[in-house]
Amino acid sequence: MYGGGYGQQSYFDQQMQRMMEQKQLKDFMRMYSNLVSRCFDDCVVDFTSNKLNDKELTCVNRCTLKNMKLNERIGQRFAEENAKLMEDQARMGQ
Amino acid sequence: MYGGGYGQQSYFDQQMQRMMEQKQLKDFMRMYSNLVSRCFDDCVVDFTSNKLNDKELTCVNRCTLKNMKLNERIGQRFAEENAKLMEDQARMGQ
Amino acid sequence: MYGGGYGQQSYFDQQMQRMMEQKQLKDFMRMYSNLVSRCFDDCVVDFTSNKLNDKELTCVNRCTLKNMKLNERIGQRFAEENAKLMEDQARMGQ
Amino acid sequence: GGMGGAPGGQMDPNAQLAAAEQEMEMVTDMFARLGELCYQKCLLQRYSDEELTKAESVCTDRCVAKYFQVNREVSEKLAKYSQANQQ
Amino acid sequence: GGMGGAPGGQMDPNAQLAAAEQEMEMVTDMFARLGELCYQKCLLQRYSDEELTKAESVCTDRCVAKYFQVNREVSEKLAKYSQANQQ
Amino acid sequence: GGMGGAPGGQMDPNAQLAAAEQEMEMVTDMFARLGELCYQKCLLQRYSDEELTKAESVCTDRCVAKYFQVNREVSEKLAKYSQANQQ
Repeated sequence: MYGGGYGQQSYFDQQMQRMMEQKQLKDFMRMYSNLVSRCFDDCVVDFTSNKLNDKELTCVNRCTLKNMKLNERIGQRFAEENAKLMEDQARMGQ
Repeated sequence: MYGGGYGQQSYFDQQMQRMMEQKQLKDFMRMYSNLVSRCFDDCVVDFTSNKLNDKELTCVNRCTLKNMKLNERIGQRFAEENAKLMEDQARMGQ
Repeated sequence: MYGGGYGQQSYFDQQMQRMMEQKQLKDFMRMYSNLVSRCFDDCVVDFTSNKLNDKELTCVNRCTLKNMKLNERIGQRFAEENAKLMEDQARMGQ
Repeated sequence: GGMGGAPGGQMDPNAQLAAAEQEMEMVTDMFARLGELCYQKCLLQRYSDEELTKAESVCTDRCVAKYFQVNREVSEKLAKYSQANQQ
Repeated sequence: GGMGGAPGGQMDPNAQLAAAEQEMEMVTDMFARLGELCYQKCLLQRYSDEELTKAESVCTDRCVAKYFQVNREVSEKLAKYSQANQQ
Repeated sequence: GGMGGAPGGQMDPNAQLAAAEQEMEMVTDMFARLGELCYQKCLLQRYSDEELTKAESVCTDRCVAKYFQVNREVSEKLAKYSQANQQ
């Protein structure tokens, strides 16, 4: 592009990048909210007090870590399967 | 078009149409994702293998068709009831 | 403000206000849809007729009121806890 | 009109567009919830067949009709409740 | 501030608007989830009455308080976990 | 490409952007649903430990693989069904 130079982003690329960033933030927030709800639901069972007891605290901590590991494992498998799917679609010329 | 005339869409109509199209695509995707989740949840119960077995395959196929028919039936009734509702509201001058 | 005039809103404030109004409407609609789904799910159990029977009607009415009171109570506690949280964050200089 | 019921009137086009979008959103959200509820209430999630049985079809029709009735009841009750709490 | 906690600073107005929207979205999403959870944990879904019982009210208060505690625990644990995994 | 499969071609940039957004939305929605389903199918929600057990890990891998197979089956069945109903 005349006089345009290296590293300059087109309007389209800028918008695309902005969208990706907002999407990532939104996805992170969804993951985070899911985690809080899940660990609350799985671990908090005692409503005779308004403070988490030791058993609940331990459960919440384990729940957080275990579900993060679950999410990561699913993420890896998902990426692999999605890559395979795109390959198949490319091979079929679609 | 010369003289303004027939068949020209206003900016408002264009935007409206664009919105409707995006909405339809979004609704279809939601329906589709629901269908996949529902049939996975109802039919896949065996995790001793990473391939769907014959029983699961049959179940998924029936689940897809049966739920499509369910969606269509609900869609028809929904349209009828919604039309009745709008009539009632119009009659009451709202 | 010189030349600017009192009570004039900046573009930013206008957009902010518009966003808040749309958000409130959306939140109300979500609350409303939740309420309908919840009371339908909790109260409607008889599908031998296409009209709500007296028991179901009574249930739906109580369900509506009771869940509105529940929502309000949660809203109050939520606001209190959120205020405490923001105080704590401010105190820690975050 | 319809389930949403956003008010009409003299609005600028952008607000009109936003209101129309809001209303459509409301209707499709209700539709999605209805789909989930009637699936749970009426479908035997066994799939011995790909057809809706007669019983499932009838149940579905009643499910939709009753959902609209619940919608109306909740809406009226909510209006009264809001009025009472504003006075 | 608040539950969301989007960072402030020198941003252009559009980004600021988007961040504010994001944060509000986060708070209302949390609120909706909390509503669902405390309904499930504290309400006897029988409706013999239109009033919250004393027990249900107390349970609701504790439910909200404990939800905020879980939120803090998860947030701290997650921060540590992310830090550990970046090194 | 990928799970969404929005068609490409000569589109104006805004429509292209909207399509890309739609497709990403589809993929992340599928991912979120998958997360919920495999959590329900594979995790013993007891948390006696913070590690995934061997059994849970294997179950998760199979859960994802089978979800993609269900996705393909539903997609093919739906295409046939739509075609049949249009004729």
